[in-house]
Amino acid sequence: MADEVKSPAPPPPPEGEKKPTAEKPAAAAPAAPAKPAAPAKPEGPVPMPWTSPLVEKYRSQYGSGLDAQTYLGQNYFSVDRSLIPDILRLLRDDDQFDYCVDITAVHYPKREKQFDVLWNLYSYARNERVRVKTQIADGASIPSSVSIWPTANWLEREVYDMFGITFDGHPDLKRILLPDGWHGHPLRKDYGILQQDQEWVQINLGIESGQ
Amino acid sequence: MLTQFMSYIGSNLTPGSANNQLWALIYVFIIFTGVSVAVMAMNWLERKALAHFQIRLGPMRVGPHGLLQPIADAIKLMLKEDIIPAEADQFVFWIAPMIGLLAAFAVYTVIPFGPSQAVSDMNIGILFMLGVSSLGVLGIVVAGWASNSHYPLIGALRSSAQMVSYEVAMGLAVVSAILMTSLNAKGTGTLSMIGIVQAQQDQAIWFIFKFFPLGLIAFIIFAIAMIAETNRAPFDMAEAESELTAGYHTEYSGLRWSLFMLAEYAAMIAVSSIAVTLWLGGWMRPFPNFLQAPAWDLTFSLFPALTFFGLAAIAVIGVVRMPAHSFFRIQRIGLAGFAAVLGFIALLLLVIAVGGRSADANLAARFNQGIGYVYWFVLKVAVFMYLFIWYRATWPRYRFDQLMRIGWKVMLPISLSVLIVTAIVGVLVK
Amino acid sequence: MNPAMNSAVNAGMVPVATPWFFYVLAGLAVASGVAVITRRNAVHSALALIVTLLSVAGLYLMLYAPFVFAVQLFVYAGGIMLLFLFVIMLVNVERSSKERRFNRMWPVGLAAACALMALFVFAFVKGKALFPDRMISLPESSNTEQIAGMLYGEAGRMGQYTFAFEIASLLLLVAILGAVIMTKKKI
Amino acid sequence: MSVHSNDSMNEMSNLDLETPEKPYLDSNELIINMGPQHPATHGVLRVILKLDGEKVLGTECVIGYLHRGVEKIAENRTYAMFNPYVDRMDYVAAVSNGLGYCEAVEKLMNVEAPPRAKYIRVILTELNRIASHQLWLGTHALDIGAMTPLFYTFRDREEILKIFEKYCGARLTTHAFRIGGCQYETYAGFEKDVKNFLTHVAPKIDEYEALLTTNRIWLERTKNVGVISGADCIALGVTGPVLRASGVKWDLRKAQPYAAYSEFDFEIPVGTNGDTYDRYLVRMAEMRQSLRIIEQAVNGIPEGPIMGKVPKVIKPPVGEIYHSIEAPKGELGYFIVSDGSTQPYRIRVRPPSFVNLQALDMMVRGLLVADVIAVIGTIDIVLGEVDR
Repeated sequence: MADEVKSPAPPPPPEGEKKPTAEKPAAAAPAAPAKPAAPAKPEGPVPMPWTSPLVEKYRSQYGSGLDAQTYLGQNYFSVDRSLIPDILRLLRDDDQFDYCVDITAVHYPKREKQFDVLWNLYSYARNERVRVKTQIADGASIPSSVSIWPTANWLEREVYDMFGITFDGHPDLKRILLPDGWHGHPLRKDYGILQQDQEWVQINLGIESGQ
Repeated sequence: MLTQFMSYIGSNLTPGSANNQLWALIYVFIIFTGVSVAVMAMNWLERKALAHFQIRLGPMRVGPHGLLQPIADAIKLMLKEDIIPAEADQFVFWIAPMIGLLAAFAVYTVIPFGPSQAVSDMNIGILFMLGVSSLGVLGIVVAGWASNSHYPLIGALRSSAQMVSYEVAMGLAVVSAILMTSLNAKGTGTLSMIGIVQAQQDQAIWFIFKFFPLGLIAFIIFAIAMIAETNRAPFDMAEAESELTAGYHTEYSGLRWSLFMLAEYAAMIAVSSIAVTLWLGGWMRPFPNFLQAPAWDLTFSLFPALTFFGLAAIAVIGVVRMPAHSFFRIQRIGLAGFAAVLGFIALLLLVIAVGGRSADANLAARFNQGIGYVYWFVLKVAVFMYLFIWYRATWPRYRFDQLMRIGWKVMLPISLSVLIVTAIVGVLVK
Repeated sequence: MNPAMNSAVNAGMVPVATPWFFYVLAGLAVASGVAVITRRNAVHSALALIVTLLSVAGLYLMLYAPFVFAVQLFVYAGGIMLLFLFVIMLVNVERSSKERRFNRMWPVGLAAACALMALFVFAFVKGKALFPDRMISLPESSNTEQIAGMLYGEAGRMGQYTFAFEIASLLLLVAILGAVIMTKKKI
Repeated sequence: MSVHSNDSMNEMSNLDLETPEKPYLDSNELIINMGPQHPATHGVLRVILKLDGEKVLGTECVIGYLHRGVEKIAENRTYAMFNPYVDRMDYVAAVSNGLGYCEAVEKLMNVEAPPRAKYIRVILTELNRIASHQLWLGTHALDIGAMTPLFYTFRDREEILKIFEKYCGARLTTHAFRIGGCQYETYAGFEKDVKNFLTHVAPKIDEYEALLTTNRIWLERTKNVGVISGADCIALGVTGPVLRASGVKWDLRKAQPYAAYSEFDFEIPVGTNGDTYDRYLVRMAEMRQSLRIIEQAVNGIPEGPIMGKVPKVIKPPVGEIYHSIEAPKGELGYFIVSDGSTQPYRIRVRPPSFVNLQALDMMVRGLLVADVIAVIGTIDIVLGEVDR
């Protein structure tokens, strides 16, 4: 143990993110033009197509359902909802994205498909991050990835709790941070910051209002 | 009444043996008060010592250096609302702390503070002690059950399993000490607490050093088992604060809770007394058989006075070192008064020690002797009390299965083999 | 030594208020014995049983049998009753207290109790000679030694009950081993 | 067991309750509610334990008692206004939280903090890592029954908090960094204070180890308790010292260096068994490594500005960014979606405690109640971060 602790040498190559597209130049280069433009409605860096053998492989397999882009050196796939369980499983099994960092969602109420659901993945072997995005409509469900990464369990529960997105095949999909009987999903844009479930508060806490 | 009172004075028998009920009552009263005061002092001492182990000051506000803290605590606990949970079994909940307290205090009837400084010298003294102290666990178990809550119940279960397991090792260690008492001309041992100490005196050796490693091993077994028996760290499974919130007394509050505390500390003093009696020569001063000259007698009889002088000196240092601020005026006066009381007691003891040095049977001499006995006994017990605090400050808590494993797989075989080897050696020596 | 005290010693351990103690202890034993079988709650019954055992222990002490008293305290009240409580606490007391206490077996029980009572009375009447009016008072101090002598023998001689005692301890050992084996699921 | 009614258990769902008709002499499971008020659940964690005697058959964590809706608040605050809020998540490592947030926003705006600011950030963050580990050690030891280390670690943590206080006026929720750099220049004597701390604390770490590392009871309580393999850690997304104690040599400071970490020489301590004891050793070694980093940083701290070129009104371009740092507890990530306005459109915090806590069930199954306490302590959760 003691020897283990003392031994140096980090096994994963640092700066691995450079592999697909060089991050530092990408981050530094647009910085220069972005600055002067900042006062006058900045455009900032724009997402650029992401090219790598990985993308080619998936594109040849799935074709139009998949779009790969890179922004500020961070890569992401925008995929069609129908591809979701397959592509996640392939990313883990074939491409060693064995660590599901995070699952979250973003609400765009004006869009037809209101929700972006995001999987933030990391590969220990490649030291590389990738995000997988998909759009779903309000009320639509999405396949659960608990069978792919056990860690998705609580993360999906939190997404369900906060956005009301249901995950098919989740072993125990229920609220995690809010109480079980709560109505409403607070991270939706139509849920006001002062809003609360008055009925729940009155029944369970015995007070008029939690504000 | 008066004759009964006067007749006992100067006797060298215990009130029980002298069949003097009045003095027995007086002794009971003295012991009850003494133990209660000792528990309070222990409470203060534990908080202070523990605090200093842990680089903090401990109680400092109530009285000089928190000296009045136990009194404040006692008053607070007495005035506190006494809550009985609605779902609890009222009667059992009410009676549980009494059982514990009764068992803890009943033991003191046979503890020999001196050859005649005990309520009674039962010829089954040590058995009585073990028997009654084993009743104490009933209070804990019943309290845990009556609270009708999960944590107390688990605490009670743990505690009952623990007590039963450690009582075995403890009993075997005690038996090996009792075996040693039979190494006399008559060939019969004794179970009497006073008899055990006298046997050590006759054999001119503390049983801890008898048959060298054997007595020591038995003593160590007992010393470990007694921590487990009193539910103290690192064996405080039954009230493991971080696991079971407070174990069996989670639901208790106020006076009832304080009774549990009183019982716990009283039991600690009681088991320490057993250890002192069985292995450390009880009331005997160091080397009573070798340093017998009157000069030595005088030297040792000065110890109580010196101890109190020392305490008074510490108090005086406290007075001197107290910051010169009007806020501390009352505290300084109080501490000075305390120092004066201690000094006065020391002077009194000095007078008695010097006045009672003639070996003839006058009252002062007997009184002086009695003080010596009680002093050395209490001093030895105090060492154990300090060890209890030390253990608590140093060690993490054992896990329950580890505790049971140690009890059954380590302590029991060792104590059994020590017992057998002691018996064999005892026969061979004869 | 003081003459007054000497006389007290010579008077020979006169117990205080003996009949009073006896009746209190006997009454307590009977009352708590009744409570043992009438309480609905098993824990209450167990506590009452402890009181019974303690009163009986007190009676032993009055009979100058301090060793038996201590063993009663140590083994029964302290050890066995603790295990009783341990088991009872694991049993669902709620349910047992709701159940009907006296089921159809009660006439049999009553008959058995009457028969036992009759046996006691018969033995008492028939064997009155065996029960002297006064106890043979053993000197208190040597009681334990005498028991030891009976059980283990003295001065190299086998005691009266040594063999029986050893057989009993062997039986207990067998019982313990049996219990251990039975609780071990896989042997 | 014979405890009568217990209504609080009705909400149990996936831990199947005992059958209603009990056998007369039964030994059915005992269900215990550990928390939310419990001395050893480090705040308001509630763990429902299904026990067979004292053996744990299953657990369910009920969290959210400290949920303050930090992510919702973020959407209603400007970027700069939200900065103090992140301190309240993992309040024992507030500096790390602030570093992660500031760097994420900087990355989104494509600015970079000047080197001096980066060095100050590294020094404070590593100090905070030591403080966090010290607090962990104290409470973990207290959970296992050793009272004394708590006070020793708090004594030394105090020195760190004093440096924080001198630097930015706050001890716990420091709000030490600003987007684009640091607001405050180091105070006069900062370097001396830090160097004093370095010489002062190194022997103190030995002191903690003297109390615990070879203590028999400590070894019995921690060895082979709460074992989790490296593969399980990865599958469960567990990061930080827990992952490293299971033998996976992965530290974001090395794998994807941020701030100025690429300039320092330090090692990643790893364990072999993935048990509670290894996690303890790894954290102790990490404290020493942090001292090394601080020493290098404080000796090599460059001169220069401490604030990058950041506009007064922070208005990142439309886009999204994920940035994560190695917080004391594991990977702390911020996912920020900007719609080009002054307020973030969405901020998602990837909390290490929350994800690591998920491994509790796997780690404690088959162990005893006392081990649950030890394992909760060893995961090192802060409920402020779990619940956000």
